[in-house]
Amino acid sequence: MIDQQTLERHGLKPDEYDRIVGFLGREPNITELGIFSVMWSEHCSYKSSRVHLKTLPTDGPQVLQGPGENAGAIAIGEGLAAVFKIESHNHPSFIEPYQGAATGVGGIIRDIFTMGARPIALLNSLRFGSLDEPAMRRLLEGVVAGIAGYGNSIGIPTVGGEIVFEPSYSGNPLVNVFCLGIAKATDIIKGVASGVGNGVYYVGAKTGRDGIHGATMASAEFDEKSAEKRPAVQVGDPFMEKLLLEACLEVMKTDALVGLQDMGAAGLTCSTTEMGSRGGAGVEIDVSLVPQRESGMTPYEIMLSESQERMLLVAKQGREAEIERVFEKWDLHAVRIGQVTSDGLLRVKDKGAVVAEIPNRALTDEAPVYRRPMETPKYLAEAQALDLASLAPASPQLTARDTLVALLGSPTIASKQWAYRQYDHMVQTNTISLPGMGSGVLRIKGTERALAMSVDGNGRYCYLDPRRGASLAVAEAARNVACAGARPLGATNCLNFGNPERPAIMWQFAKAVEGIGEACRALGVPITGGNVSLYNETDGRAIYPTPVIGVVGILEHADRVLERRFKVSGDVIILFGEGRGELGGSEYLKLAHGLVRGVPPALDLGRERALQDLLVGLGADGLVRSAHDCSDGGLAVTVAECAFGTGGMGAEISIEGVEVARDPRTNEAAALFGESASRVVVSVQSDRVTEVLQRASALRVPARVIGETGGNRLRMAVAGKVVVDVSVDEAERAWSTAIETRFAKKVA
Amino acid sequence: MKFAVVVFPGSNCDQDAYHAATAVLGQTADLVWHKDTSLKGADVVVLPGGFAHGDYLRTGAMARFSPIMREVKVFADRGGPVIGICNGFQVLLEAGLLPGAMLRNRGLKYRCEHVHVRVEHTDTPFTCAARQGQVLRIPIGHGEGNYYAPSDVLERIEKNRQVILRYTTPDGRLDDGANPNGSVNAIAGLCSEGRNVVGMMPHPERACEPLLGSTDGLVILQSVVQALAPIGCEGPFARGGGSQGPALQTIGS
Amino acid sequence: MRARVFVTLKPSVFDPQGRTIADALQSLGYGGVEDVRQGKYFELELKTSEAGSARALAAEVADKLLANPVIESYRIEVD
Amino acid sequence: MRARVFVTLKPSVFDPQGRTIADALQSLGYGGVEDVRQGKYFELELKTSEAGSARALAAEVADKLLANPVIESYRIEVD
Ligand SMILES: Nc1ncnc2c1ncn2[C@@H]1O[C@H](COP(=O)(O)OP(=O)(O)O)[C@@H](O)[C@H]1O
Ligand SMILES: [Mg+2]
Repeated sequence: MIDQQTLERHGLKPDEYDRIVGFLGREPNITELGIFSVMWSEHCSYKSSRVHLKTLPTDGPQVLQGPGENAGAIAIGEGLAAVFKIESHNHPSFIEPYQGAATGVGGIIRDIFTMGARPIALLNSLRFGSLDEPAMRRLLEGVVAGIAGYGNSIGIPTVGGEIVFEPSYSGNPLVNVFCLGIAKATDIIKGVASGVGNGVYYVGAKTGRDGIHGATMASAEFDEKSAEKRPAVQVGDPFMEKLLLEACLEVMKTDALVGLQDMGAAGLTCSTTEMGSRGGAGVEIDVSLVPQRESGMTPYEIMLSESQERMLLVAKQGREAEIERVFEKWDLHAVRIGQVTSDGLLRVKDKGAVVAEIPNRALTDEAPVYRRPMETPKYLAEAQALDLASLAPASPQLTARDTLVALLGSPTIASKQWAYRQYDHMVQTNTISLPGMGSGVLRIKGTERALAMSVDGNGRYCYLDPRRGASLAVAEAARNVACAGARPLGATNCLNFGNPERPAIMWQFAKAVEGIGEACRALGVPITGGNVSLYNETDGRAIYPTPVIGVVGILEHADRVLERRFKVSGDVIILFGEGRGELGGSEYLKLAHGLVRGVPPALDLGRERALQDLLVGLGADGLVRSAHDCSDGGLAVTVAECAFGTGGMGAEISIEGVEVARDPRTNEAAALFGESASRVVVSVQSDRVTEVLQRASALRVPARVIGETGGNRLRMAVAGKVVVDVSVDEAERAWSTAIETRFAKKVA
Repeated sequence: MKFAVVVFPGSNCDQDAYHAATAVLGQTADLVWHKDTSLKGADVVVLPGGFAHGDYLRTGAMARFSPIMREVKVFADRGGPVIGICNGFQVLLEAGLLPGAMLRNRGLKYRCEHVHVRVEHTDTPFTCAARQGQVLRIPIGHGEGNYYAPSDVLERIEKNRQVILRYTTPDGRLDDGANPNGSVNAIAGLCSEGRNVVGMMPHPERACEPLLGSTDGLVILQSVVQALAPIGCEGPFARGGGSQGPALQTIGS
Repeated sequence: MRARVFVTLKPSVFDPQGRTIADALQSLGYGGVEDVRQGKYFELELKTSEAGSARALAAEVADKLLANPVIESYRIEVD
Repeated sequence: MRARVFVTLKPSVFDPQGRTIADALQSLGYGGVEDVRQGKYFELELKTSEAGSARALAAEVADKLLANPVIESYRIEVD
């Protein structure tokens, strides 16, 4: 008998239990209850998010595989597909930063090679609390080391990402990892089980008791008691995964395979049911045949274990030996643990005796779906109210020059070299734009082409307006890709939010999804997959709503790739787009006034699209020498970043003033540090300026010459008055040493 | 000529070395599985970068037992050119084909970045196309590249002019800040007494094409092509061959 | 005096390194080795010459820095 | 039976890990810790139940694989 307490431990509500009894026509046993609990957990069932996710645009001529498989895929020309996805590993990383981040990397890599693609790039998007907290430094150190430890070992370059520091993530850091692989479009493999009598095989690491209930844990808020769940930490084994990766890719070439799926969250349970349900078939396995690391494991434990580096595959009858031979070569042993059946049931046996029998559909398609109540958050009206006119001036000591240097030295804006130097970003010899230069860009060997990719998100914007903030994230990721000269083709998303059972959180979620959908439609980047991470709360305090968007684009000619750095002294600096002095939610407002307020910058998606088209065209025709978009910290920070890494080449710019406040210095700051969207700074050889301006005007993209590269200082004038004059050296030092300095001061 | 690129379980720069040998240098190459017992008539052997056996226990420690390593040793003993890059260098050290050992980087962190190395001697099959004193800009990517040898061994390898690459500043000066991992005497690359076996931590195969931002690694791989060409390098890498110019000063102890 | 700290993974935690070493030994013909677990070993040189306070200090340091309590446990010896 | 193998860097070899830990302890205020050396610790599960042959096997395995004689030395305990 299942009592109330047992139900609660499994995170199941009484009405959900009644549904279970309805499906089975009887009471479930404990193994069955465990299986239902993980499959109906938020993490696996998307029960709160599904109705909203359905509204996202997922179609396009380039889409080869939309959401629903292990990863999405888009056509990138010459018969090739880019297979990519992003996933979160937030909770495990908080509990054990190194292993949590490492196994997060391992998990997303498996999702990609499961599809038959060779993974060629990783990105990561990280959020922590303030770096002044020792606990956050330890967390950052552990997470970065874990990502490095896994990715470096397996030989997939980490070519980009973002790291943001914000008190809202202090009790709940975010670790989102993106992976991209390449396959022949015709070779994409799916996670299906079909063909009655075909063998179901298990391969990879042995099953232990690790991570049992990982999936339900990711679906519950943190509290004091979560410490008790700690032994549930999974340890990553990148060497095993490297063997699996090579062996699986080799097995796929044999054509003896029906389907393949990795065992991620909810392990064997999720992989057997999902494969069966995709193939419209049943799967029968005997847990006593599953390779086990520990003795005395129960069927319950075996079915729910989340041991890493394991795969499930279905072999064509009569071709099993070919598959086994490949795995043997790599010292892996594929073990037959069951077969495909026609009855649509998940049947679990233990030494022949049936211990669980559940209709697949009850676990997948028929899992609960909730249209949870929503309501506008109470904080919103006040947070959005920003009266710049009566904003008290910032401390008089803080000149525009010092503000710029301070912004450059704030950890969110500062160089992330401290982190990416720990990542092998060059293995596979495809990386043609290194981390720190903008998007990650990789050439595709055997073609002239290259892929550009970027992950972006701004939780503060989304807190102030989830809909617009989410649109801005899509726009920024696509713009970063376009700044490399690549045409954005597709997107993936990782939605990090609080507890969806709270109407205000659900509202944030729904609005953000609307914003993503709208921007993806307008910019022509369909969503091909993603991941939802809810319950990101500690003691009832939720993180900022944080959708993170990954965008992938294609460059026809790899050697035309653009990056952020100025190239030649005397080049003309052109600004595309218009600065309107928007300070809502900006880094400046936070740094100089300690405020997280206002509404995020306005976004005209038509203009954004035109800007991106312009950039792709200019890049293809070699008309600009560098490109960098304006984001955190606004135009002044962008121009400074263009000067960094050039060996000290400076710039002189002059921009118009804006009238947003009464205080003249706030107006100056708004012009320099306002974060108006859809802006890009390019440098252009002087005899190409006219052509560039004409092209911009043809696409109705505002464009104006704002200055020139050269010298060794950054000089910036607003409305004719020079308000920033600082040596590139000094500015660059603040930017490049900010994170290291915070570690140097550290006490462990 | 033909390259053999050995693939250990966990190697991850094998394809990169293969690509450099074939697509960039225009030579032929074979990927040779570590359980194989033949080098298939190769003229030069590459032990590539990566994490053989996960680098669990110690970098390169388990790979030396692979069946192919017997062949590599025989090949090396006969004077055949062998290069170990990064993890391959670590394997050569563990296998005793080169002297010394690797420690964790000082600072303990993995480091991936471009560094500068100075070519110290050109009488090896992997440096003969370079100029002595030439500074190359090549990427590294390792967590254990902190080269160590006991002082007597160090003295011997310096005297024998076995140190062929040192970390320097871009203009070729020795400087502690230019040493990314704490290697003794700033050693980045080493050859055997017979000069035909070479190990280096930087990855020349990552610096072979303009798209990748540097082509300075090409000279390492071109050297071996020249060395094995009918005419050979100028001043062939004959065993114990006399040096051109004085041995560069050693630093530290 | 000297304290020695042995840090090992908790028994329930998977040890991929130990597993890989054990496999390597198997294939080298050491069938007599059934399993290997790898841990860390620290020697601390301490100022104190009193065993009790040496042990207490070592334990504090192990808690704080040497062992990761989430997955590891430790043992101390002093002499 | 079980054999324990302790592998440590030879005294003449610089230990970057130990050094880093020692520095961290200093800055955490643990002045009582003068020096730290980090080594590796292996637990071997052996088939034999005879101490002498267990020790001999462990030594062979340590010589062959667990320790690198250029930089490391080892010590064995059986029980
Ligand atoms: N965690 C990380 N891993 C790798 N690269 C990173 C990471 N964080 C930031 N970077 C790199 O640093 C650069 C600046 O990042 P970011 O400030 O987010 O740029 P942008 O404003 O263009 O999105 C980018 O090239 C990015 O790829
Ligand atoms: Mg960004």
